[in-house]
Amino acid sequence: MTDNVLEISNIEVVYNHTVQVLRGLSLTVPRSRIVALLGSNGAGKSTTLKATSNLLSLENGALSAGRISFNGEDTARQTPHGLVRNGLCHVMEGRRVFEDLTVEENLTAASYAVTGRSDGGGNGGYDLVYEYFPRLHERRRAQAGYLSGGEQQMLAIGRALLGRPKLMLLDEPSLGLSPVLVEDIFTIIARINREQQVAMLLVEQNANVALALADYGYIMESGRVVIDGTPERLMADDDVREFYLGTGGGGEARSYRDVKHYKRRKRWLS
Amino acid sequence: MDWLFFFEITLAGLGTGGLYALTAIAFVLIYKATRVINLAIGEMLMVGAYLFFGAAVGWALPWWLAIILALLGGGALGMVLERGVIRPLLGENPISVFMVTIGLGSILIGMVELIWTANPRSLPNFFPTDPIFIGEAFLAPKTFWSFVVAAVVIAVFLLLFRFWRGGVALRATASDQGAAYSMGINVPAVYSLAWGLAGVIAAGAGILLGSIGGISSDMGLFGLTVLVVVIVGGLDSVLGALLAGLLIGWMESMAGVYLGGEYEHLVTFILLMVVLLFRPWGLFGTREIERL
Amino acid sequence: MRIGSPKESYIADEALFRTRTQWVWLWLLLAVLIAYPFVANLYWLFLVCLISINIISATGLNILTGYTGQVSLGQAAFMGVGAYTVAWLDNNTGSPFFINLLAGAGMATLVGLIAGLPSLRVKGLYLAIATIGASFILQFIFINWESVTRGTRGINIEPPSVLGVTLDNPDTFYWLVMPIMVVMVLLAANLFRTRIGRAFIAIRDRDISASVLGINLPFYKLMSFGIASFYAGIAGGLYAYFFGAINPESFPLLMSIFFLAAIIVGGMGTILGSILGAIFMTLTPEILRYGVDILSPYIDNAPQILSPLRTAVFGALIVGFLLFEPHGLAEIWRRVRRFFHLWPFRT
Amino acid sequence: MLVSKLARQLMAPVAAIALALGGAFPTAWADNDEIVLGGSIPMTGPFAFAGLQFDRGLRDYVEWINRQGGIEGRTLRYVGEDTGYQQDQSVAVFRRITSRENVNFYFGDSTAFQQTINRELDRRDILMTGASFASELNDPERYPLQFLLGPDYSEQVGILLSYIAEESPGARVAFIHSDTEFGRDPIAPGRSKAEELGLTVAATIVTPPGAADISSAALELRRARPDYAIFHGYVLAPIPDFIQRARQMGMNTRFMGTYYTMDQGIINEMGEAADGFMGVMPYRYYYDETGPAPIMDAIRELHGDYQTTTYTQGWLTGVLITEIARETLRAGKPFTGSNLRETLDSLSDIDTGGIFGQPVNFRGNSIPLGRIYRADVSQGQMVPVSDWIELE
Amino acid sequence: MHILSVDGLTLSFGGVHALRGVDMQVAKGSITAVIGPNGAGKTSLFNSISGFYRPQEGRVVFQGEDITRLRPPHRAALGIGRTFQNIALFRGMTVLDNVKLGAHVRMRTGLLSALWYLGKARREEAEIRKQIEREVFDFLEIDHIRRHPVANLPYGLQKRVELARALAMRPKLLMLDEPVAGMNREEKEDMARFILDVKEQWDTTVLMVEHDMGMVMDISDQVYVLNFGQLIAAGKPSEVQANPEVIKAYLGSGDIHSLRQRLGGKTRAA
Repeated sequence: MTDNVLEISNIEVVYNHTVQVLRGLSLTVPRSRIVALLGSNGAGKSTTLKATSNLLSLENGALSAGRISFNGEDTARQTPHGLVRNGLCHVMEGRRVFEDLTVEENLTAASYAVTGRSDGGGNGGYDLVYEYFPRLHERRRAQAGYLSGGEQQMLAIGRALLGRPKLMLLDEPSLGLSPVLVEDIFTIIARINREQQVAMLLVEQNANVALALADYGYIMESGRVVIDGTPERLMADDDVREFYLGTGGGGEARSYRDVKHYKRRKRWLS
Repeated sequence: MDWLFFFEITLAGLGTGGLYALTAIAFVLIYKATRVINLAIGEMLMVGAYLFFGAAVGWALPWWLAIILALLGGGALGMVLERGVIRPLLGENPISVFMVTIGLGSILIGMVELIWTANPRSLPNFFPTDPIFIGEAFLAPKTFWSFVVAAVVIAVFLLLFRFWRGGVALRATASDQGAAYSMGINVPAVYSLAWGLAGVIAAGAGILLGSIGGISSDMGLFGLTVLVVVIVGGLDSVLGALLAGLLIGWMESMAGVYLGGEYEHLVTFILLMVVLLFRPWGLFGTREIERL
Repeated sequence: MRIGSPKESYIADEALFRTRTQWVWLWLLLAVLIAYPFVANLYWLFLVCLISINIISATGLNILTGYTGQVSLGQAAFMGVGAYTVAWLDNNTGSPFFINLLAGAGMATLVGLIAGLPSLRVKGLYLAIATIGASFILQFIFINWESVTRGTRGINIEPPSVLGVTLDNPDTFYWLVMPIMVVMVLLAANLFRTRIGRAFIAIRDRDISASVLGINLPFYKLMSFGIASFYAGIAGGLYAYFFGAINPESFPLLMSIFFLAAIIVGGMGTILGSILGAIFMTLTPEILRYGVDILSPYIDNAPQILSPLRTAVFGALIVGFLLFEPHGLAEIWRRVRRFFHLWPFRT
Repeated sequence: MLVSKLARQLMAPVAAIALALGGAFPTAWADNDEIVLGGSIPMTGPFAFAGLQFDRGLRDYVEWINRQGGIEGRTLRYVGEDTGYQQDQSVAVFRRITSRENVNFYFGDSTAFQQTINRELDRRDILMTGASFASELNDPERYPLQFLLGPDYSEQVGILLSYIAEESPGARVAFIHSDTEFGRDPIAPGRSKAEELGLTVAATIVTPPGAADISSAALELRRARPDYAIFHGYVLAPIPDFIQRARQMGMNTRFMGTYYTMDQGIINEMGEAADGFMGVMPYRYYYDETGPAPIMDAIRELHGDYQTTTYTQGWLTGVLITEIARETLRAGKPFTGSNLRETLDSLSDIDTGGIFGQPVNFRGNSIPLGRIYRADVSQGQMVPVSDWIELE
Repeated sequence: MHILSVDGLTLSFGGVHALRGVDMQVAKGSITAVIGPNGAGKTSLFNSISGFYRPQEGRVVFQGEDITRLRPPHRAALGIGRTFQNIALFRGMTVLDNVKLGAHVRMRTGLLSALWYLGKARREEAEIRKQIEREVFDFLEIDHIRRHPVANLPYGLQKRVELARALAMRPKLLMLDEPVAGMNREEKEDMARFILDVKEQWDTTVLMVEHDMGMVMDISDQVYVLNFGQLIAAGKPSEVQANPEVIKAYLGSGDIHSLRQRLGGKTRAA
């Protein structure tokens, strides 16, 4: 199947006109598949997601080169909320639930995702969310700010699910959750993917669990993809360990300790 | 102590407090949605009152039609200000935006004086004029009816915030802009909506205020007391705006009668200083934790 | 950057005026300032004196708001404190005018420090609102402390005299206010060559990291408030002497907004900005008056639109500069200068 | 090379300075045959309702007197500019007009301005009058070169109190005033005057400037239950509101006002509620045709419709100036401020052409003469209820 | 000998624990790194040391003195200098003024002498200028941009100016928050060289937070690993790399195949 719901080609992102975070990153997400995007902190994973959902401008960032196409259409020409309404839902890092609103009001807010869509959403959407997350149904009158971390993550995913997305961007759903909860959440994510045919681009630090779920994985560093492949291949690769733990396995990179004072010498000579 | 008199003063104070609360809601609405401290709220209120004057007296329209036009005009003004001046500055230094609203206030005063001159005017009376008695206590009909209208309008807006889908979108945007975007909420439209609604409320408050005491181009000063109200209540708290509005209305009445009219605003501003020193986030506001 | 002006020492490199062209200009400006009273009529001298007073106050406000980032809407009220102190001393002690002026500035500083206390608790917009509160409370004091301020009736002040010359007219007063203005501006410019000025800017740009770098925030914020009110006090004292009478309505909140507008229009955080802004904002009503005069054959009741127009233009300048030229006239000036410097080669 | 570069750097600012100085040179000097009346006139801003009328009145008078042959053969010229009722603008206008013209008389727009400019009058030998009736200015020692166009505010209140004491001795009186310089002016003297006349001061109620809601003040008034309530320091609002509320609360207090509230506007704006409202007015109303009044006739001839009392005030300014100038010229004295003042002090029983109902005399800087009128809504006019009252 | 020790530091914001009983010792003259996944509490630890956050429990001891209750400026005066994660330069100043500001705590000019700028103030400014030119600008090779406004500088140079500003304090302890984030390989090498030189030539102790494992492992003498606000490992780079807790924190735990079955993921070919 060559049908890709998301194609990112050679994008570059700059914050505040000075800080370049992405340097020619490319990846694709096939329809109904889960793709994991891994990498150390600060590698640019969240930025990739924000670039995709067109939210960079909120943080004074901008796409300075490259192209992102969702469902065959260039995202640069679409508004952030327009993208959501076309089926691209972004579950942001840190869950970002509306803390002053109740669970159900959070879902109401999320129902804007289906605004103007012919297949509609309506209350059927709520039932779908509650079916996957019965816990949310129990707490639907509670203020979201008082939910536990796991419940908030459920709500965040539930809100995205309400938009009947074709593609979900998941930013570190495991962040700050205990291992048991992580497995619960990921089980539901897998179910959603399987039953709703939602494609997913999953950003994770927890490489094991991400690769267990994914069909394909990319590992990035310093704003570009360095290795990609199937989960089995990536898990077997020593480089993965290096990127995460800095275990100097690779041959070509010299140690930072051995960098010479060449610049300074040159200066004294001139 | 003359308790009946005290009670009457209290009622009168709450009457003014109702108008403070109403205007404060407009202020809070703008603050919550766009994080703008809008010092021009008093001038928006003044423009609303003058629009009513223009329609009811200038064009001699029936008062109810004039009110509708003035409310719509106030809403349009809010939207225009948001779209034309505020939105280009969102994300900039909040202090710049604050100063822009000071400038806007000045522009609005100038425009009103250009059209209607600076002469004070009185508005046609549309309230019933039969005196109101609560028990033995007298309440001026204007005060009573404006309080009733303010209360009804506030209640309607509270219900809208609570149950209307657009109200939920507003609160969602106020709580987390980025997340609102990612829910498919058209955030810029929400900004316009917030400023538009605030413009409507302010215009309504202006009509009420003007029908009590007449209108003039400097009635925007009312906005400064409203500023104190929202600081005391907490900039982002609707409940705070309501309670602080009533509290300050009552306090001013008390000060005016028992200390003298010159003390009315003094107590307000002393309260402001005390709140800023000891509880800057207000009685019901959210305390923001500063992060690096 | 100018090329070809090597410095012999770091002291020379740290000087306020570094190139010969700058010095030539400075002497020229001085010559113009000295010659001015001999060619201008009283009206234009009046305007220049008023501008000088406004420059002093705007410079003070710029130190606080433009450089330290603490918005204040209390500058006029602090001027009032200076003016009333001067007036009271003038009427009750007969002490010489420069003592009165310093005492007025000192009193304004003291009041400014007290009004600045909320800056230890709150910042940004809350602080701006606190200064509105302080203005109102001061206004109340001006009106109601009758034994000192004569309440709403206001106080008259005798003109100062120096070496037997009574400075009761713009042509003589000029020689008092102009040197004071020049000195006050130079002092402010000096301040920003030292660690204190840098600390102010650091507080404006990033107060928290400034504190982590060793800057005592409460201390410097209060110092900035104190300096701004000192300038306001001097300006207020001169205002009292210049107009010869003050009353509570001489220093309304609108006047504070005027000074805020002046530094926005002129350029926040530049000394030049305070000067240009004060000049521009003082002259704007005059320019508008001429404009309306020109328009009067074409518009009915042209004089009647002047005041509303002034109010609207006043607001439009604030909004326009913040939207389109946030660095103010000082930045435009720099661009013009660069253009002429490189002319006819376009950059 | 260096020269041309320097020249380039010099060019722009030199041009700018030249431009700035260009306006600085005196442009015109007054003709010696002219008598010039300068004016800082509040044609816009909160006092515009009166300022525009002053301006018209002065213009019309100047045209009229010059048609009559001027003052002893000299023409009177009026130069007025708008101040927006802002003190600094008033001073700026004064500076500009006096630096351009050889001004003999000046019209000021506010107490604050008239105080501020006092020192200047001395130096420039200018005699001043103006819109202010502040008691503060009624002090020939401090303000030797100024005079008022009628009774000062304390005297206006005094006239009202004299009337009350006459009508109902021992009555209870309340003062209601705004917390402004204007509003506070006559209150302290008024209170002592009331006691002097054997009246009881039942309450003194202050309203903050710009206060829209006077609910609590109205309740305070009801508690005081005065027979008379004197408003001062307002133009219109909140007087109608007070009166309406008092009616609703079943009070039968009689309400009174001072000069600036006593114009026809109060009937037009307040409608029914204005009926019975009383106050002091020094000038004859446009429609008051009792007795000979040549100046009022001239006004009526010029304008077929109602003219405000502030318009008449403009004419009065002209009449008094004419009187002073004429006498000074006849005495052959130069137009210095002190000479003009001397003339003013020497005048007695000045004929104002019927603007005042009787010949007037200055006491200090003011003319303490006025009459009590009552609004009669059915006629749509102010009707006199007393004779002219002159305070000693 | 330890220049800095942190004992049992506990910090929480409204119920969320950012740090739980963290102990750390920084040896004088060492380069010590703090690492850990996102949200592990590294920056909170830094902020507690520089005094911006006030921990609920625990002590911070610097050069044998308990500084737990000292406010940030006083800590700076004692010789704790730092840089910030997202560059905290003063954008309204030139490079020179930014760096001079670093020397603030070493200067004594009072208000009056500053206003007149005669004698003392002038001498002190010139003296500081000379020191900065010789010690800092020359060392960091930024003398050519001394009069540039910092706002327009490229990212890499801004980072360097920030380091210069911290060095102008002549700090005894230099804290670097992600000194090479967002840099390319060459820039990272330069920065690594500077850090090593600072340690050697300035006799300054370096404490840093950094995500680039390659660099951390190459130049650090001692590494502390935080996760969920707790210290999970400490030691030499090689020891830390091999620590199973660390590997779990970064890569997640468990065997990927059993994990996949538990999550109920699709069974499919690799």
